[in-house]
Amino acid sequence: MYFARIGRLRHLGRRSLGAHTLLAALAAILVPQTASAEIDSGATAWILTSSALVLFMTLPGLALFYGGLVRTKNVLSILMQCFALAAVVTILWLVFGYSVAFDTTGMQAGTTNLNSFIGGFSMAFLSGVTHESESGSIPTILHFVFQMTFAIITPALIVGTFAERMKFSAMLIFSAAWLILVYLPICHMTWSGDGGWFWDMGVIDFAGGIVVHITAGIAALVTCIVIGPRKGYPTTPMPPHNMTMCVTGTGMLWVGWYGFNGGSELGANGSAAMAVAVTQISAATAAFTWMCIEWIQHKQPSVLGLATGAIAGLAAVTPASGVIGPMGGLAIGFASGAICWYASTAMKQALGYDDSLDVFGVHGVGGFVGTVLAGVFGAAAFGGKGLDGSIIGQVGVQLFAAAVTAVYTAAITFGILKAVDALVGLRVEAEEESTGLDVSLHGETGYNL
Amino acid sequence: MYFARIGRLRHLGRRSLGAHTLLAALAAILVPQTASAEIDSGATAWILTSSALVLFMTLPGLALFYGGLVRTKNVLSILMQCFALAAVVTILWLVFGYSVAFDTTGMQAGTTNLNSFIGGFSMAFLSGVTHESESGSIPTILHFVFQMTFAIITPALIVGTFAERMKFSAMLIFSAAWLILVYLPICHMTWSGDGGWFWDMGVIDFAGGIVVHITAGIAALVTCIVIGPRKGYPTTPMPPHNMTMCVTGTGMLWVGWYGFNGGSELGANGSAAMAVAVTQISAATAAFTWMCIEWIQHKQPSVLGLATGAIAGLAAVTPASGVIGPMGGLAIGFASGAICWYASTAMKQALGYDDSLDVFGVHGVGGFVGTVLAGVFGAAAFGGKGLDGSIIGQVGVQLFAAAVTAVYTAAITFGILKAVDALVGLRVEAEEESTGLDVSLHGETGYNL
Amino acid sequence: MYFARIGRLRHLGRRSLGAHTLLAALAAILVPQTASAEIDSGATAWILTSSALVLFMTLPGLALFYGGLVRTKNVLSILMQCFALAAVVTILWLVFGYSVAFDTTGMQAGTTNLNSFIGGFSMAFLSGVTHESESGSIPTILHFVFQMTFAIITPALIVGTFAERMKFSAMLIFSAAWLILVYLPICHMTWSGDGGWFWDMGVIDFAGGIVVHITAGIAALVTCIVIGPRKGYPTTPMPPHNMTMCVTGTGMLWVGWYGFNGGSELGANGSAAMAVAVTQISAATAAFTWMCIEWIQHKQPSVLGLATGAIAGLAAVTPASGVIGPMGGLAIGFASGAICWYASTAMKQALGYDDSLDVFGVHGVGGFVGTVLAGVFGAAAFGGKGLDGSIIGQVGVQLFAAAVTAVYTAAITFGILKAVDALVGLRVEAEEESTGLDVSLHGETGYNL
Amino acid sequence: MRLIEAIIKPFNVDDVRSALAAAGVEGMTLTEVKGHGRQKGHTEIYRGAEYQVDMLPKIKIEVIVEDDRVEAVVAAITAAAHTGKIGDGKIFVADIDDVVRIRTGERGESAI
Amino acid sequence: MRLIEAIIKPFNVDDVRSALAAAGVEGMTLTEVKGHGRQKGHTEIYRGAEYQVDMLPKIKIEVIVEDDRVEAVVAAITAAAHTGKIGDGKIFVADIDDVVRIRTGERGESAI
Amino acid sequence: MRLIEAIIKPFNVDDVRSALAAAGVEGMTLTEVKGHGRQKGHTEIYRGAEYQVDMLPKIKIEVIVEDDRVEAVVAAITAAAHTGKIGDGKIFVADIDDVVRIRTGERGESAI
Ligand SMILES: Nc1ncnc2c1ncn2[C@@H]1O[C@H](COP(=O)(O)OP(=O)(O)O)[C@@H](O)[C@H]1O
Ligand SMILES: Nc1ncnc2c1ncn2[C@@H]1O[C@H](COP(=O)(O)OP(=O)(O)O)[C@@H](O)[C@H]1O
Ligand SMILES: Nc1ncnc2c1ncn2[C@@H]1O[C@H](COP(=O)(O)OP(=O)(O)O)[C@@H](O)[C@H]1O
Repeated sequence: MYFARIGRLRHLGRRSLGAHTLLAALAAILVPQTASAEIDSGATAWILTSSALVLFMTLPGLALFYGGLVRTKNVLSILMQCFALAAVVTILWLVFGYSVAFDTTGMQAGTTNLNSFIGGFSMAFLSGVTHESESGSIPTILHFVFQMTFAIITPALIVGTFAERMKFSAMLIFSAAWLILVYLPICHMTWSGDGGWFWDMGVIDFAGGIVVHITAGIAALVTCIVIGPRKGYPTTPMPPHNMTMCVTGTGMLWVGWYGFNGGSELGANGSAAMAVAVTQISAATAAFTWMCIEWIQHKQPSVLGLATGAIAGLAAVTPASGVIGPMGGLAIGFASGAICWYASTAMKQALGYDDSLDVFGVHGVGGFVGTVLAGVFGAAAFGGKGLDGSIIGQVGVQLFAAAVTAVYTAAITFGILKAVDALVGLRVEAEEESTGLDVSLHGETGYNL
Repeated sequence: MYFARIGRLRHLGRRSLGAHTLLAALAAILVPQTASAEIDSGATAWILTSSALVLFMTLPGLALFYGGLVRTKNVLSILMQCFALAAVVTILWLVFGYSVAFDTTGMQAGTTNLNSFIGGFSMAFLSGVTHESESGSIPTILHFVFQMTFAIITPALIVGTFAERMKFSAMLIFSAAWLILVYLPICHMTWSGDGGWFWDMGVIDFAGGIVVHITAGIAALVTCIVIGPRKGYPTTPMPPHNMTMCVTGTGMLWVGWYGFNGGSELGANGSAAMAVAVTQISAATAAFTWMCIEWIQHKQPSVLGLATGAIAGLAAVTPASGVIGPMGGLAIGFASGAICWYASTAMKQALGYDDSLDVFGVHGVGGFVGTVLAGVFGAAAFGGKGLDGSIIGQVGVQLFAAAVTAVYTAAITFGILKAVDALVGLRVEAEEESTGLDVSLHGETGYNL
Repeated sequence: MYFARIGRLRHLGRRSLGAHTLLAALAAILVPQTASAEIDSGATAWILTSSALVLFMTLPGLALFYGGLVRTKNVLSILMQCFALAAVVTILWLVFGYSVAFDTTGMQAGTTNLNSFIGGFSMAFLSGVTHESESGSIPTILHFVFQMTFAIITPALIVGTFAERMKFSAMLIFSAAWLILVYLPICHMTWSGDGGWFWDMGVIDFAGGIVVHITAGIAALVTCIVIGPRKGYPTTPMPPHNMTMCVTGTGMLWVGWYGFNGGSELGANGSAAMAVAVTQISAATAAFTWMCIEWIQHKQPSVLGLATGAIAGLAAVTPASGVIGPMGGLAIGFASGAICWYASTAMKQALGYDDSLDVFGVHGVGGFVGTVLAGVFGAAAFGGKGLDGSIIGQVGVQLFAAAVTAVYTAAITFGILKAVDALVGLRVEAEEESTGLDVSLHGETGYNL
Repeated sequence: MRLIEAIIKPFNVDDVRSALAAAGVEGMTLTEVKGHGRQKGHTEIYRGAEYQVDMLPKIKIEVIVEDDRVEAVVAAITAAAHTGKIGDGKIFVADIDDVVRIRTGERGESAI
Repeated sequence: MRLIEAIIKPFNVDDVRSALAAAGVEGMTLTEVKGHGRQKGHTEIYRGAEYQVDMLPKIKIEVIVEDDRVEAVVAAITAAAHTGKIGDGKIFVADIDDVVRIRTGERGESAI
Repeated sequence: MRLIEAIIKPFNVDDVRSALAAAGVEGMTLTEVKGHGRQKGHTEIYRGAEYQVDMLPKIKIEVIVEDDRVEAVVAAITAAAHTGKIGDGKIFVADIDDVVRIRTGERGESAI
């Protein structure tokens, strides 16, 4: 197996060996690898920690962030969906998911073939992977675990769009199919290394702006349109049932994101720390921006606005966090705070779809903003690590990959939804919806205070 | 002081040097140790993190998991018990607990003497341990901290069985005595190294199937029978007062378990990562299995079932996580999901004891399943690291140790309970029980919303 | 840039090279630094983790700890304040905060000049800091991130004193000004290295007894007196609205403190592990002490008492955690449990100020107790790492620094409050206060169950 | 004066409130209650233990009106809360002797 | 028709409900209330500040019945909620003028 | 016997309780309710979606007293709950036929 992210740096190096800022980084990373491909215990410690942090983002971070925003009668359905996805995706990831995403059989730099789009089954059921297998400076099995936590959170993000109305069985089938047909190929094209389609184009997607946020955001938009709005939307008020739960989840997501972006370097070094720093700067700036806009617009800054802004800033900085400097963090934070605010409020209301918890407005739009701006603020002139070519060229590549991903995701998502609808039906009965999914689907109630 | 887990590997090595899969691992681990017994900063970083993760499992993970399941009027009593145990066990661990568990004075491989069962007081009050003391590749003081977090959670697990009716004073005295008389000797026999009774038998208990889960589970069974059912059980409905709290705790336990099992390797390497991988696989599989059984049985999959399944899978994989491969994780997850489901539902109801939060059904039974299956899936044929002898031989050893532990734990627990009952009384007054422990014992109420 | 804490050790070494206990530590730390100032991946992994842990203490740890203690109608205002401070302080820290705190331009050991009190702007906007910059064995950018999490939590601690009545705008302006005028200079004097005023005196403040807890505690005392008591205090009962939330936050603070104190060593080694061990011992002992006092006084031990005791023990051990041994942890835990209990109950009631969530009684008093006792239990005779001079001499230095900090903090805090009051007014309208800040300032309600 | 007390499904509250507003009723008081009637509840299962939940969440709306508006108000509530399914709820009417408006001290019909 | 309103200890709710079922009463409405009577409450102490909690949690059960069933229902409740300790609660009986079943529009006794 | 039902602002509960105690009333029952009257509510905005919250939290106090104490109790409540601002609340008085003390079985005025 070839090791993606370190390959990423090597690959950048190949085309821009003269780039001053990259040389030292390359030296530090490549030399030990050439000398002897040995496990670094510090890197391993940090990626073990990062895996725990990213799992924590879903269990219970995202579950609480989303769960607090729905009405009391549906809170458990959200928690259930997030936890069930953790279970199902883990099993799929073991069975063949990891292999299809990261197997590099048949791939070659510059050659576009079937394996540029999808990996094979050589590592299905972790065949051939033992505790001694190595991938760069960490064990291969750790790469499996770390990437698994990303594969878990991506479909879990989509849950927010069809909250309070989707059948649990439909949710499971949809998510499994979506993981296989959308997540795995996009992940492979972007992260599997030399020979991957997006990879060979030089697309920058450090920790998943395209792979995670654009795929989830676009899928969310399509899904909420296909499944239709919640009964009563938008006339019936549906305020969050527990804002303290939502804010608790926000804190967990924020902290967990240190592992999401900081871990994506797959090492414990200055680049990982810089990724964490820009993550924090973007989150803070976006939160502050969103808060100020609300303050001006409505005279009252809300904690939901602050929290949503933070998540928007975190999502947006994700693709860029490995290549930008502090100023890039500020800029991406500001842009995503403002643009995601617009997308989740005025724009959503104008267009009328019921993206219940704003998955598209926050993750889709935020992921897009960050993917594009990574091509700008990655430039050495803006304090980034330096680009392969010009800013315009890089932005073009970024836009192309984002657009292709969006179109592909939309089409496949639509197809899966139609198939699942035919198979088991997407939506619960009206009676079940007004009773609430907790009692009608899971036979439980959230609170008996 | 001799260093337990690394000794564990060396010990396995001694008897099966030819075992192909072990050699490389041994080389990697033993060589630096022989060359110079130096602290590895990566290992230290990961065990520091793991200590935080395992403490997090109790504070507030387990407290929330249990607290959400009781009735509103008793929620604080659960939180109080978990937090007070953290305080009391820490002090006991310092005073002599760590010494009695891990002191190796007088121990010798193959010799069974008093010190095979219990350590001495040479490290009482951490005497002789400074920040420079080393144990394998981590500081001794870190081994103290990491093991302390295990000593905290074990009696805290038992809390679930006598929830809603035990006196706080009785709980404290019982737990302190139990820690000393049950936990310390079993821990010493299993983990203290050459000369330890179970150790010398070749018992596999990587992260505490016997030491943690079987002891806690059996103690729970005895305790709930001795103290008797809650007033009104089983006719009065006692649904969980806050399922969102319970699920939040589940997420924290799940994530914290990465440190519990992943840290038990006491290193940051491929074995630690494999332990984390199989932990995740077992948790996911058991959760999925439990959910499917419920779905078939009751037409509705519940979030409590999913969560309980995950905990069962986590408990069961614990003893095996350092020796099995991914397939072992799948198998243990499936077995524990199904068997613990049966033990916590049909079997408990048939036998009629009120193990209020299913400590026996989940931890006792799960720990037993995992302890036995470690002897099967540890075999190289099933993708494990390889056994010293045959599967049948190893399973025999595992069964023997589990049975001895169960009988010993049951007897001593029973004795302690009778003594505490004579001393201060085990159970609150009927009036206090119906008022709820929060107000009657602690003078506080959980919520004033 | 000069690197503070490692300098701290070197500096101690300079004056007491004969001190037996220090030599080995110095050897271990200084040698690799002299040989080649290289990043240690294990240290980097642990400080990345510690940064996440300390951020987690504020988001959502402290927010929940405080939020649970106020009345329902104000819970979101607390969460809002903590999260908004995280955003604002991050931005300030980037703009010039880190530079003013840690820039060492113009500093020289033994020379007292302007730069002994305040740093310059050479690192404003992280100018000159890239992912390759190193500070001791970790990247400079990581030092920025780690220290940022301290700068976030310090003003957030103060929030507890003016809870339920301060304007959000006033809170933001006050906190920003306070960070700049109080936190930055005190931090610089104590931690920036040779030439810093407190540093050159040999003041021991390992992880922030003076810099964090005394500054926050004194500021809290002044603020609650200036802003006045809550409407109805002390006759109207104002019991905590959600003790389970408060206890959840306590668990997060406790676990996060492993990073706060354990990370302050800026390495992954025996000293870091010892800092974690004494942190745990002090927390446990203080919690147990507070619980016992309550049990004797009121016949009922409360979970709020246990939790508050733990926080007191954690705050108190903070300045000492890098220099003391286990016995010091026990002693500081016991002293802080008893003294902070007195300060937060009898003393507060006698003096009549409304320090709503006992910031002064717990953090101010605890920080003071620990700062003084660091000078005692740091002595080798008590199992500490050894002092530069006599215990009496060291205690004198500690007292001096604590007193200067208290007086300076009180004066500047008072000035800022008066200015902010003139500018926008400190306090909300009576009507807004009785409606609750959530609805009147943020237009949201905590729960719609 | 009369007290009209309606026990309805939570889902219908907004409609009933609109209907009351249309009928000229401004003042009202709402309470969250649990009700049991002909409507059967549901079963919750926690680790195999079944709980029959037959007290269902309802909203109680209390309105005090002048005697001559009783019929109009009852009709408005009935129309708005009606779905034709079991559990739609009940309306009770009782006599009230006196009403006081605390703010002004007014009493009787003018205080309503 | 009469309204029977019983304020009882939460602990006795299940017994009272069984007794009512045995007495042939199907419909009822429950509310969580807090009550104060002769029963003294308890003290809660938070960081040394004492709060006298003298409003204790109670359950209010409301049942509307035909006039001739009042005595039987009152007797059933009294028997089931009786423990002989202070705080057992009270029963109030009042007149109801009219009842409407929203689902069918029926009125009067047949709507109960 | 009469039922006095007062709907007041949560903020005034303690004053009203003191006034009732001073007036010699010991027994009472409190319920958390939501009320709508002339007092206008507030707006909550979640991600740009505005919710008009016009049902405000109120406390309902129920007191059963002997007929001859009605005026004193009404006066006590009115005085204590009065702030002069919109939303101060209302008091309703109604007839009660019978009272039973469950603990003793006493009935009528002596059971109050
Ligand atoms: N006799 C009664 N006394 C008090 N409340 C009643 C009575 N009958 C019904 N209710 C209330 O009315 C609600 C609806 O009653 P139900 O019999 O389910 O409706 P429907 O008559 O439309 O079938 C119940 O949940 C209960 O709260
Ligand atoms: N005069 C009253 N008006 C309204 N509610 C009352 C009155 N007296 C008692 N109650 C209610 O009845 C409950 C039980 O009353 P209490 O005096 O404690 O019981 P007991 O009469 O059995 O000693 C109280 O908590 C309160 O809710
Ligand atoms: N006609 C009514 N029927 C039932 N409850 C009412 C009625 N009018 C007012 N209320 C209750 O009294 C509360 C106060 O009424 P409001 O009109 O706001 O006060 P004020 O009369 O002092 O201006 C309301 O919130 C509502 O709970």
